[in-house]
Amino acid sequence: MSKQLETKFNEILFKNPVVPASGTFGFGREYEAYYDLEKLGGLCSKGLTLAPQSGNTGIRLWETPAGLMNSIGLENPGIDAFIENEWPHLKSLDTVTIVNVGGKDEESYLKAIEKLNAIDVKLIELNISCPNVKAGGMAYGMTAETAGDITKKVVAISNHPVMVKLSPNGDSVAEIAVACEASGAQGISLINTIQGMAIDYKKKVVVFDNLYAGLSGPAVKPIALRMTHQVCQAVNIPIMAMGGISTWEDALEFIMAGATCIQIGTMNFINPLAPIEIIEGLEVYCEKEGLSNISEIRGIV
Amino acid sequence: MSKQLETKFNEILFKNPVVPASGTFGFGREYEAYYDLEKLGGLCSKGLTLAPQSGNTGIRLWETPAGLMNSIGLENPGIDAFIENEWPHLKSLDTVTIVNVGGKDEESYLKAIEKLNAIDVKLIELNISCPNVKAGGMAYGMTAETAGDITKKVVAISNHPVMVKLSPNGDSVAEIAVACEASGAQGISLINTIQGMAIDYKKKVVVFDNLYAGLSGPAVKPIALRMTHQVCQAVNIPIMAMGGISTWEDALEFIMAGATCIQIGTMNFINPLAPIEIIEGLEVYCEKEGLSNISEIRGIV
Amino acid sequence: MAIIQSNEFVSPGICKMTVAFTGAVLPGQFFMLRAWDKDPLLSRPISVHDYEDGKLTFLYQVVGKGTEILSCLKAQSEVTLQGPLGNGFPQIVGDLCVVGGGIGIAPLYYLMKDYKKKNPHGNCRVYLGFRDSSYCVESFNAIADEVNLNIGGIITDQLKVAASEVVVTCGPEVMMKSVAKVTPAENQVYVSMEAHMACGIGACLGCTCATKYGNKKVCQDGPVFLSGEVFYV
Amino acid sequence: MAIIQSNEFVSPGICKMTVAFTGAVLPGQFFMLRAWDKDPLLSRPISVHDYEDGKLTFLYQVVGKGTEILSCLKAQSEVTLQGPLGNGFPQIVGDLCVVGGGIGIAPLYYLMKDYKKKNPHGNCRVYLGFRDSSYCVESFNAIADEVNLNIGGIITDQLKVAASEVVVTCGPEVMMKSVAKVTPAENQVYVSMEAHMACGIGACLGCTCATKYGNKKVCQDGPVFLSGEVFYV
Ligand SMILES: Cc1cc2nc3c(=O)[nH]c(=O)nc-3n(C[C@H](O)[C@H](O)[C@H](O)COP(=O)(O)OP(=O)(O)OC[C@H]3O[C@@H](n4cnc5c(N)ncnc54)[C@H](O)[C@@H]3O)c2cc1C
Ligand SMILES: Cc1cc2nc3c(=O)[nH]c(=O)nc-3n(C[C@H](O)[C@H](O)[C@H](O)COP(=O)(O)OP(=O)(O)OC[C@H]3O[C@@H](n4cnc5c(N)ncnc54)[C@H](O)[C@@H]3O)c2cc1C
Ligand SMILES: Cc1cc2nc3c(=O)[nH]c(=O)nc-3n(C[C@H](O)[C@H](O)[C@H](O)COP(=O)(O)O)c2cc1C
Ligand SMILES: Cc1cc2nc3c(=O)[nH]c(=O)nc-3n(C[C@H](O)[C@H](O)[C@H](O)COP(=O)(O)O)c2cc1C
Ligand code: FES
Ligand code: FES
Repeated sequence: MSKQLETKFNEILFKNPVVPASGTFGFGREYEAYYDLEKLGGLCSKGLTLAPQSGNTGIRLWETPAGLMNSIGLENPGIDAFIENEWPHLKSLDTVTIVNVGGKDEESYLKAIEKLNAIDVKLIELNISCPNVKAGGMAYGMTAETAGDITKKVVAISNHPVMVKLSPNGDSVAEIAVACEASGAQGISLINTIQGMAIDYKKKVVVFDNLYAGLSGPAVKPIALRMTHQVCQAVNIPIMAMGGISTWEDALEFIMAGATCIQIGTMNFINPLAPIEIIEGLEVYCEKEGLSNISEIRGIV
Repeated sequence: MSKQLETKFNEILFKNPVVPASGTFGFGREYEAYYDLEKLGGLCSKGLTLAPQSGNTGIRLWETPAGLMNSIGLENPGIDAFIENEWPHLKSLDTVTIVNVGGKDEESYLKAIEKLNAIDVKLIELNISCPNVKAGGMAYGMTAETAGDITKKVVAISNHPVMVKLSPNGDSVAEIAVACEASGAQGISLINTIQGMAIDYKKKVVVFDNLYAGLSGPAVKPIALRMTHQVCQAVNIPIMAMGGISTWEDALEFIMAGATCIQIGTMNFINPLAPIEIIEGLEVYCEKEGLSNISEIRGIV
Repeated sequence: MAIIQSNEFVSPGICKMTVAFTGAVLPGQFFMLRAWDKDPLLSRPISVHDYEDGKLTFLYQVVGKGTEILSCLKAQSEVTLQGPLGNGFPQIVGDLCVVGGGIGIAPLYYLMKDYKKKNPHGNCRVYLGFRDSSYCVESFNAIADEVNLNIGGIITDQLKVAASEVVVTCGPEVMMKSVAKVTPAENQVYVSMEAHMACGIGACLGCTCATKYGNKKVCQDGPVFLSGEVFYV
Repeated sequence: MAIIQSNEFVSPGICKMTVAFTGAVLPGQFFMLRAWDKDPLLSRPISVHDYEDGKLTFLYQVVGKGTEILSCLKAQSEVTLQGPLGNGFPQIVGDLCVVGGGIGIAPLYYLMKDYKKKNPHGNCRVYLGFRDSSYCVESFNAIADEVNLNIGGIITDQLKVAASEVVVTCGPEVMMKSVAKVTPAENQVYVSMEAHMACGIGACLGCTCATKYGNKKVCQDGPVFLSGEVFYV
């Protein structure tokens, strides 16, 4: 493999900047039938919480024009089960495993982080932005103050670097990012899903038991790209950007806007090979443009 | 025409709740080749400012998945030219003409409103949410405080009822709506376009001279519907909702979420007959459901 | 990518598509199909209706945009397949009684055929219920030992399950529930569940179904479940 | 909705579509075309290449998703047309000199044909420039009094305009600009402009073009302008 896509996210070396996004990739196993996970720059775990969660009731998925709404509600086996059942396999892979952590209050965040201190995770993605459950932490992600506050506490006890995943649903993302940086965050990821609503007009009811749900997919790309650009202009820590990326061209645009790595979410469902095709597309691009490393076009616009 | 779609927006009687949105319908003339404008519930003028404006330079339109980005920048002939050239025709129509007003500062808003006091407008749409120019007033639309402040001043001098058009790009729309209501707004319209960004990766440049631009069209519908629902829950004044409505089913969902009227924007470009088809679809729906008036399903979810 | 060999309406709103495919395919499994770019966004889960000699057949009802596009595809054009996915029906031990409602009959044909092949002396009885008009009944007639047809009525009014039979049902959830209810507790009843799906492979947790033993994924742990597992309340 | 009579590639990447249409259509006008639901979202502006006896012809280059979909449409299928739109070329008084670059030749054929019909004794000279390979040259040959072909070079190197001629040019903006530049100031030069369009009818202000006389809408006030009006700086 060529080194043109090698990317450093602070001290962490990614083979390439492409990372499947939390909640869209399980713990990777399902995609092993499609390709070798070690081809990926990294991968991000399903959002984990201290205790197991069974997620939301009712319809969890709804299609919209070029978008997908989900109300999974952070169904997950809990940190302990993750460490026992999934971590040994993930650890054995030669790719960067990122662990995504949600919480319902300060205590549950901190306890989860403490447990993760016991294992050799390269990067934590602190999810303060899941719109689908209280335990998703979106309440923390809505203002710079609350986001900065939880970040500071988590960073203080974490043995691992912490990247904070921002919500597009609250105050200015740039302000929130600045607060997270000031509180010691080593990176920012964005965007989580955008809060939306669906109504089943035939049944005259709201589609989701949880009233609102999170919108992702190509529909949100222009918004995600704008927020990525705003945050890249505002902070000096590296950004892992996502939101509607479906082709290598999309990925490139986020990198041109300043992102260090990019994540692929919804597109995994549409084409399980999407991350690999994006990696290949970026490789060909570097070749054609004569770039010795993709970083040469980072932040170019 | 049947009365099933007759809708009262405060004291103003609309034949039906369907209104082409500001900036997507010129001053109506272009669509007269396609249908009789008097079939519409109302229509909304292009955003007007005190002085004529030539709008933004460079590319003004960019397609995204199920969406359209625009950076028109409030190109308009100014209030005086509007009153002279367009108003006589609009006034003669048996439909509710709404005049959309933007401004760059308090003075320009207030002067524009004063000039409109001279003509017999039924409803003013106060645009504090155009993301594409300073003069679009988005700065006013970002916080409850600034929105409430300008609303109060405008309402104080306006002879006509004022509906405030909210931005989806700032603080919680519900909070802003509450502030506008408290400041005397007689209605709320939402959403204006969502700020997004486009990059031309081939040219390695930002597409729009103005950096960011406004996203509209089907892609934004879930977000617009959620915001409409939030605002309808928060205030008691009527709501005129929009954002990605492309069929009568979409229109119905916004009404079920609590909207009194709905506006059709981008869809006018895709199918010039869209508003008429939506009116017809809603009529058939009322018939089939045995509703004596569409209001019976308003806010049903 | 698979090449479509034929794709035709067999009844108003009901289409049958045959594509070239090789590999192991179990009755009750499904594929994710797409033949469009981003509108609609997701692929559509469709069960295996028949599989033989490199020919895979789907039977599907046109209900919305995705199935509409599928129904317009011409022979020789391409469709993107992902699969086979899901667990499929178990090996049936004993006699077989299948109960299908509407388009729910789709996966039952291949099941029955496969059962008859593996159990030449086994008995296979079929109940098919339709709202307005029936389709594909001849193909069931050709293989089953008994076919009961019901149009416009309630299929479970007729249903009588023998002690030797394993029951397999697919159709509207209310129908499957009532099949489970009228079947003696001693008989095993397998149901094929539906859910809105995004990934189809167990990664998104969008198709979760609450069961007696906790959440299960319809796409990966199912779509086939023992009725007692999913209809437990 | 219009029925497609034929739709075929006439050269790699260049397609010609004929549809049934009746009504008045001027050379230089265009239609908004679509044959898809929401992906892409907008219709695509395509100029009239020819119009005769209820047959409307488009000549278009496949450059992206929209034109790709158009190029796959089969005869007898439907395409949605909105138009004719725009001002079209003016009535030419005097002789005619047309200068087309690449797919910019599309609207010039109907213009030339129409001119020859109305001015049987008028002189019509044609310059056609292509980057790699030429197309549709025969059809120009059949009508024009003189055709100059240039492949891979710069067309304006050859261009010589007579005092009696009105110049009409369509192609890349740089080409049109240099046509305007090398043409004596006494000759009128008309150019056909392009812009990203949403509505095509003057309602969105998305296609605005700055002119000597202020903003003009390419779709409604154009696409044809006097060169001095748009290339004024
Ligand atoms: C495992 C599995 C196997 C299936 N096998 C078959 C089959 O063999 N033949 C067949 O005709 N259908 C089958 N279905 C149902 C089929 O997937 C849906 O009818 C199809 O996805 C509808 O897509 P559409 O775009 O045409 O309609 P849409 O416009 O997407 O939807 C039309 C209606 O169908 C509902 N719907 C959408 N997706 C699903 C879904 N995944 N499950 C249930 N309802 C849905 C929508 O809520 C809506 O009411 C199966 C579903 C599953 C989960
Ligand atoms: C009045 C007018 C008449 C035209 N007549 C013809 C014609 O007769 N034959 C022909 O082949 N083409 C013509 N065009 C250009 C044609 O409209 C575009 O090539 C087409 O819209 C591209 O659509 P797409 O989906 O295939 O490509 P996209 O993927 O949308 O775009 C491919 C490339 O084309 C650019 N593009 C998109 N839309 C336009 C546009 N409206 N104008 C210029 N560039 C655009 C994009 O920026 C991109 O670089 C005309 C354009 C206008 C404005
Ligand atoms: C089904 C689904 C589940 C998700 N679960 C999580 C999660 O557990 N934790 C999290 O931080 N983000 C979660 N997300 C958000 C994605 O990681 C990503 O931020 C979002 O989908 C935007 O990217 P995309 O447009 O590429 O999908 C989920 C998204 C989807 C569609
Ligand atoms: C080309 C264009 C121009 C617009 N101009 C204005 C404007 O002048 N004033 C305004 O308040 N909104 C303007 N809007 C916003 C629309 O009125 C509407 O709020 C938005 O497009 C969302 O609705 P839609 O998704 O149905 O298009 C414009 C939108 C578009 C696409
Ligand atoms: S559809 Fe994604 S887990 Fe079942
Ligand atoms: S394309 Fe809308 S004004 Fe020209």
